[in-house]
Amino acid sequence: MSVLDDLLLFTALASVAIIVLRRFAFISKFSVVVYVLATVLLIKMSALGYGGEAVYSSFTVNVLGQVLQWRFDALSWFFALITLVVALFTALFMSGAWGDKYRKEHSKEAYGLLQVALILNVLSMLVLLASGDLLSLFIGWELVSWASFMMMALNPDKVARKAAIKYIVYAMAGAMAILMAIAMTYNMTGSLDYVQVMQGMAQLNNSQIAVLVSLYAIGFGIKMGVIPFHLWQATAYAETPGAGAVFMGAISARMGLYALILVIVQIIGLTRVAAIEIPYTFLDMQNALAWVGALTTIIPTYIALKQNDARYLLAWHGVGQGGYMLLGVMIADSIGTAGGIMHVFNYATYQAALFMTVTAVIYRTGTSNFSKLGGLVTQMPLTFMVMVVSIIGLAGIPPMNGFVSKWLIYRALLLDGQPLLFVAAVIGTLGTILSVYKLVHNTFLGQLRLEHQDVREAPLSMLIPMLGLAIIIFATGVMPGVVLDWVAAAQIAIGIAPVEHNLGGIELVQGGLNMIWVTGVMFYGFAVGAIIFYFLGGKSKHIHQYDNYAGGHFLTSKVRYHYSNHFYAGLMHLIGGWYRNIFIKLEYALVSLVSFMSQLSENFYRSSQPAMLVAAIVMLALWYIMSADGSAPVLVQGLQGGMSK
Amino acid sequence: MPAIEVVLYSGAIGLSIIGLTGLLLLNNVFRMLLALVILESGVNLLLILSGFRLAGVAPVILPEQLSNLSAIVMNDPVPQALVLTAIVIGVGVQALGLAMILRIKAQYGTLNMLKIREQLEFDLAVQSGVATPVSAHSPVSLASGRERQLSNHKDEQ
Amino acid sequence: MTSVTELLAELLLMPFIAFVVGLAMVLMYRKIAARLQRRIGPPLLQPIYDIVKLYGKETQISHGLIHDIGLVMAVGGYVAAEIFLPVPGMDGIADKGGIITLSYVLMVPSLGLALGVGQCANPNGSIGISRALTAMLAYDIPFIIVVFGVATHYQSTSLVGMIEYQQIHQWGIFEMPLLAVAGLFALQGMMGKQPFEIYVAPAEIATGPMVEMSGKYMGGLFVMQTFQLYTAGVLYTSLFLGGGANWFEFLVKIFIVVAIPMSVALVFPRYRTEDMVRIMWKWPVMVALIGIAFVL
Amino acid sequence: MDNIVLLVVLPLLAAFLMPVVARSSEVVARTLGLSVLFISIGIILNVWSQSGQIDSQAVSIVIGGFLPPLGINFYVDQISLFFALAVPVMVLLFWPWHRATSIREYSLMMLLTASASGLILSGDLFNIYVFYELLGIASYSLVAIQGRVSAVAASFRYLLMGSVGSVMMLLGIAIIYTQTGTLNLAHLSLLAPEKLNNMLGLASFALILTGMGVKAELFPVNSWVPEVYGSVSSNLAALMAGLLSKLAVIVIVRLLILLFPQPEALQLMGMLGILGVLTGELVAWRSRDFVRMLSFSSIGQLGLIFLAFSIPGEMGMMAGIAIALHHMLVKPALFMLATGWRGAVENLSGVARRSPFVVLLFIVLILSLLGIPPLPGFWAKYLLMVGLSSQDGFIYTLGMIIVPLAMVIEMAYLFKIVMIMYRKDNDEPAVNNSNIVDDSNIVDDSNIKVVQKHSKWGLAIAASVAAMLIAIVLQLQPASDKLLSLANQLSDRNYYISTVFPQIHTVRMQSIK
Amino acid sequence: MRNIAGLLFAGGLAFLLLVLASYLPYGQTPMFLGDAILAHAPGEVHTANIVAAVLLAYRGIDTLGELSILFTAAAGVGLILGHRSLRSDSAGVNGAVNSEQHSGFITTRAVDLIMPLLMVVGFYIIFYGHVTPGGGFQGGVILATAFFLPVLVRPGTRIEHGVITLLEGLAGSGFILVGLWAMFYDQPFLQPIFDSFLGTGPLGSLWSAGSLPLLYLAVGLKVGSELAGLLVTVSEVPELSETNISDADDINRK
Repeated sequence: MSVLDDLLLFTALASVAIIVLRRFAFISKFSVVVYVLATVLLIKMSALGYGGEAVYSSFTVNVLGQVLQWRFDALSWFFALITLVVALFTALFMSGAWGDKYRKEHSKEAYGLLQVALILNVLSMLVLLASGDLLSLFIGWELVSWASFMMMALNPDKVARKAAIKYIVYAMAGAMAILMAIAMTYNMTGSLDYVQVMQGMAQLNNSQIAVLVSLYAIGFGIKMGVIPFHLWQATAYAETPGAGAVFMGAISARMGLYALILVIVQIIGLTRVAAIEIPYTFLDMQNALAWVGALTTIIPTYIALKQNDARYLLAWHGVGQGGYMLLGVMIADSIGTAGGIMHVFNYATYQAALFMTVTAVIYRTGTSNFSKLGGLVTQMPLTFMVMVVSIIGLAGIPPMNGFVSKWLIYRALLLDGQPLLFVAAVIGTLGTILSVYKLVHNTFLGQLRLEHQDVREAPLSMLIPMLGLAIIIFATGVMPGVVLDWVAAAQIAIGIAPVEHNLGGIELVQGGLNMIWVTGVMFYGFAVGAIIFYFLGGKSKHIHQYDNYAGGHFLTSKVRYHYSNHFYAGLMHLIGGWYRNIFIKLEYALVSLVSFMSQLSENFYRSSQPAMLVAAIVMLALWYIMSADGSAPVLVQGLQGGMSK
Repeated sequence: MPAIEVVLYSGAIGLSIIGLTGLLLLNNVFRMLLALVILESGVNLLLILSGFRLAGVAPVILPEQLSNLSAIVMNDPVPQALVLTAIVIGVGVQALGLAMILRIKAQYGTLNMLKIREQLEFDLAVQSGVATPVSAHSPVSLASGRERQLSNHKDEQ
Repeated sequence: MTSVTELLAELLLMPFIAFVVGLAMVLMYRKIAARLQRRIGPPLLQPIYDIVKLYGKETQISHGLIHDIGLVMAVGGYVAAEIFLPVPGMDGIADKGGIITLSYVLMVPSLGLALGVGQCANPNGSIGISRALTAMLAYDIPFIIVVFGVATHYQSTSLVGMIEYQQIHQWGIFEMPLLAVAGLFALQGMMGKQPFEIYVAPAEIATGPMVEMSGKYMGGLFVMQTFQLYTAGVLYTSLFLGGGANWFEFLVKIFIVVAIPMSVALVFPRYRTEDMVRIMWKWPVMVALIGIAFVL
Repeated sequence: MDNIVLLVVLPLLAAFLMPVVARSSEVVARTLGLSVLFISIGIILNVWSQSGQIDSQAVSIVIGGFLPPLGINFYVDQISLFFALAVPVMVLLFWPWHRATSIREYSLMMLLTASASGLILSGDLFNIYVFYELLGIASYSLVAIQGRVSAVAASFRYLLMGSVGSVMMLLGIAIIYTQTGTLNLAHLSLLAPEKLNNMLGLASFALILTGMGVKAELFPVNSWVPEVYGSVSSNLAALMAGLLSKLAVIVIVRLLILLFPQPEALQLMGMLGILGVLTGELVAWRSRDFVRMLSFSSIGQLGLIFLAFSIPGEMGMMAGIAIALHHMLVKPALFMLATGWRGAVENLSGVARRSPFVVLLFIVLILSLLGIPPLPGFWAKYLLMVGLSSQDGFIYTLGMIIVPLAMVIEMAYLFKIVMIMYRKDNDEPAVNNSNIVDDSNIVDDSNIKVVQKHSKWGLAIAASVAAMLIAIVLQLQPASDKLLSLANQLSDRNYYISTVFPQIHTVRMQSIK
Repeated sequence: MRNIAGLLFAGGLAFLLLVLASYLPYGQTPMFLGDAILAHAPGEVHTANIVAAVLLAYRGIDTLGELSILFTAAAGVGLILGHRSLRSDSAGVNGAVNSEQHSGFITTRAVDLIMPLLMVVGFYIIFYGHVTPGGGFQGGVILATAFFLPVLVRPGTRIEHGVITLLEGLAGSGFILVGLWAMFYDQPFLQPIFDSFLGTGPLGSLWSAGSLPLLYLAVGLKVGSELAGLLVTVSEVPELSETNISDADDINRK
């Protein structure tokens, strides 16, 4: 029994236990304990995070000539760590006041099912991460898809249901692409074992690799929500019940990235991918994938800019941030890959924190609609603080952790000489800054609504995980070396030179980064600013928010004096016309096409004369067979030949 | 090539094609059944031709032939047995088809395949609850019933 | 690596120099504006008077903690940014961050200001912020392209490294004239001066971010502005004009850098936000991209 | 061993005697059929237990004491024995239990049983035709007597299609006989390389494929499927979709292996399979009532089976058998669930609240149908995909693209239903549900609510199928070994020949090889 | 459109089948099976009519299947036409009317006279089926005709189906029981039985061919009764016209 066995078995048993015990009140505490224990088991494998040997499970299944096996390497460990930490925080978050409210509003069963969905998600993700060959990867993949679907389907609203069904259709399409790719891999390389496939890949020609890469990329990309498969994700995640959205938004889609790194970077190898030229363009396949990543940062981010609901805005950002990771990984040097992989961790922390804050706001006010919020900072200062920390992370501004990974990606793009990609990434970041300000402004700043006058700070049980995550965001921002250790180990595992790093960041001759210094100087600057502000000049006095400049009017509580609708009117005036819903139209066209084909087929099945079909098929089949034997003229000759015989 | 071969083969195939064409072109179900009979007889003819020998006699041993059995060329008995079986099978199918036609005629009141199909589709839709039944006394015709059913579809989409 | 004392001295000195030089730049700006408008212009110490006046006001109206903190961030962010900018004899921590870090640190003041204004609960302020952020989106794109080109050209992201390179070879403006032009254009937006200052809208204060800023809040913004001008000048000088071998050369360069666009810009009318976006995304981006094509 | 033949004979005897016995005692007549079924099951289990070597050694049973090329033989190997077991078991499961059922209907069920067993066991081409016709006529009759006249009309259209098809099959047999002069499969298989591997052989295959295809729901000759399944009781539909179609498929595959081992034949079948998958799933996507959806889904699945069997080699054989067996398990269970859910899918709104267990069952079944790992359906689909990708031809590449698309479409409509089931009751008003007729009865009961209770029996069947699926997952390794041995035995034509003609084994083996 | 397609398919099929037929060997088919049976049958089965040997011995199970098909068809017809929508008014109105529609004296009497003769011919053909061309099927059809003729000339008379049911059931089971009899002696199913009582006579005599004549008798009776049953059932269907369409169980009527 290896530690991996322990971990998987423990999680599986815990799932069973949670399924059985889901209606009891203590389930919320129980699940926290479960995730703590699972994390402890994972930490027992922490040697992996520092370059240790891969851990194999002693459990194998022999089926249809394939040996299914499971193992953990540094990359899996890194992703598993994120998964379990996020799950732990999520469980903590939903164990207290939020859970009680959810129970009350829906039912004990609904809450229990949420817990069940969470543990099943965690279990399936661990199974996926532990996969030791392509077949077990696929099994894990499908389990993750369906566990996610279960989580999404827990919200009984119509929108959520539609989103869930859309998700599962997309997921199925992706899974089928992967299955195709796996089948082809098996036939091309004669095995599904990672090592043997890796060796077999060397013998394949470029067109084979191209087909495989596209299929895998489509399959995994659908889960990541890359362009043009981004339509499902935001609604699905946003509509997942509160705590579920925290977990899903933070980590679920990243499984796609894991599989992509595993298959395309580790097994196929980016040098092979880069060797494939795409005809009629200047791009090779690696660049094309990088461009997909870049477009994924831009388009969803600017869709997020238009959202008027906090959950949707965050979920769209989730899609966009995935693009950075793909972009980083596709740069293929040690810095870029490090940035891409590290971004998974950073993203998970701030996205979880952001969803928690939004959920906390919903918990207190009952809405996440920007038009119905505002000014909550006086009521919920701690929540606001967590949100500010997280959006600084999301926007990639120092000193939070999001900056470090983005810095790595920019740096790699600079060194790689990819101006357009670099610009694309920056455009994405700028869009992020705009939209996160919209988020924080419309939720917490501005005028407090009358009905929110007596809203209180989020309850402690929700604050603790939020603050915990905020601390992680800051700490790993200041000391990115902690995470970079794991990232470097993961890079070794996937066969890329590890990034050279120290506790504060990157050491590079051509300009490195030391976050400890940067943070120190920034806080020094703030201190100076504070001194200038607080010690010079007179004492300021607080006034009520209605005591405001209003062009001579008196403001009362009846007056809505808050700018939240159509926030970037000027910008939208310019770029609003660029939102053409092309992908939505494309999707609709696809559905219409299927519908049309379906009607055609149905008319066929409604044929008035049954024997007609028999006659038709007999004739066509005979014709096919007889012309396959020779060719059409031979038929005529055959008649003559037969006659003259 | 002996002329008899051409006659027999084209006769068999001709019968089959006549039957098949009848099946394809006719609308009256009873005539379709008759066309089926013709089709079957054509194929049976082809089947029995497969056991035919140019100089063969019927495979019945007469007592006086017992002595020099090997000298006689007999036709293949197997296809004959097969055709016998096939004919009986055909009778069974035809009887069943006839019974069905009688029942359809009694209740749908028509022998026209197109109308039968319309009515059948409508019945199926009604049974499965996706169409509204039209009462026997309602003035709404069958066609409009179908239209209503279709418009129902549209509304819900 | 500088010793600790030296570093501490730099931490104090660099912002202070920046402040003083920035004040001079503000003065210069006012003088140029006055000359162009056929006025005499303010006296030498007018910027200092202004600051003292603003800080000394009796009514200091705060709209809450974030209002204050936002201002602290706005000023503090620039103070920190100055330490990333190498000046003759003082490198600060320029080797720890580099140009990318600097660009992002420069966003901190904007964010701080935005948060502070947002807390004021005045829609006019929020509108101003929304315009300011849009303007940031507008000028940052050409700016970042220029940064990319420059970093690629020097094969470094460290400002120190870039300056060294230029001092050994020749100034960036000669090696990359197109990028330099585009950079100047972006600089114009960055400084928040005419013709791209509609979001500040000093004449129509009711619709700008400053609508609820009074007293030392306004003073803080004034201080911020001095840093802003200084930063823009130094950054451009470091990127294209080879920094400065000595302080004199350095000061001349940065004043010229700031003076040229000011003089040019003051004769232009003010652009609307979306027009600014359009113009920024069209000309400088185009020029910068052509410039990059030469660099690569 | 010889008493395998009783599997065919005893049901026939019972069928003949039932109306006679019923004149004196109804009860005895009614139990007669059941007891014969139990005896059949007993015989097979006995054969399986006493001669465990059936797994390794197939047996040829001579009828009438005349050795194979002259007489007719039954060929018993693993797969035919398995299906011969499945026939009485499934007939028993889907037995029409109503008191009102006429004794002749029981008779017809027995005839169905006998013909199904005969079809799968027979080793003679014309004998197969006879049993196929018997199966056909028994099923036309069973469909036609389901009460409403719509069933009769559907049955008539089915009959037209079926009998034209079987005439075509007869034509094919005539051509084969003219070519070879024999009818025994093993003998034909011996002669096939020189006599049938030509245009005539392929043409006869096309004819036979069309004929058998009618029952096997092969693509263009399956337009009867929605009409018939829509108008008969779920029991009968389950039996037809689950069992009878598979029997026809297995017979086609056997003929394909023994008589027509040519790529053109495989390609023809594969092409039709692809079209079946595509059209079936597309129409199912659009259909708005549950049974119709299941019917078209069944067409799609049969298309998959044909496509799988059209892949040459072991992988295709395994895939085909796996999908066929899997579908044989799942589709009847789904039809059983459909008994309670007849009617427009819109009416299923909120079902999950009332009967969560049944819906859970339904989800497990459709997940397996869709091929979601680790359920058995996945392994079948995996084999299919691997098999498809191992081939080069255009058709296989096309299949490689079409199959995943079809699966996505299938998933879309099946989960649309699931989502409707989990909908809140008051979400959307249900379609008028006053006109839905109870499925299984001849009596006029036109005002029964759509969503009724499931019969306990049907639920039990569905639940046990789900349990079996999970058991297979737990026993993957033995199951895959078994599948391999089934596929090996089925695809080995030399083995078939040498089993039927043990005397020529040594002589001819060399020449064949 | 449909006509064009139909003609196209039929024409194409005709052409293709002709091409196929042109490849078929005519008159010189490889009669593996036929030759072997012709050679073996007189010795093994002792029938003069080799077709009978094929039907009953070599391919006995085919014949059983075929009998079952007839039985199935009869059962199906009975069930379909036994539906109350067809039965409801036949007894009352039609019966009364039809009883007056006799076919006339001469026909009736002639039929009554011919019927026993037909019976005799039928049974003759059945019993001598293994010796001469003829047999159970042919004889059975004649028997059915004999049975049906009186019904034909007396429309509206109701026949008691009991006899037919009994006969078809017993005849069918008779065939099977003869087959099972062989199994009783550890022989394969349907193995012809030759013992002291059955069929040891010389080839061409009535008492040759073992148990085959028994089988033929069963076949004859079965075919006769099935066909008679079918004819009678169909003849009992009331006359259908557009006016007396019943709508017993259909909720939707035009």
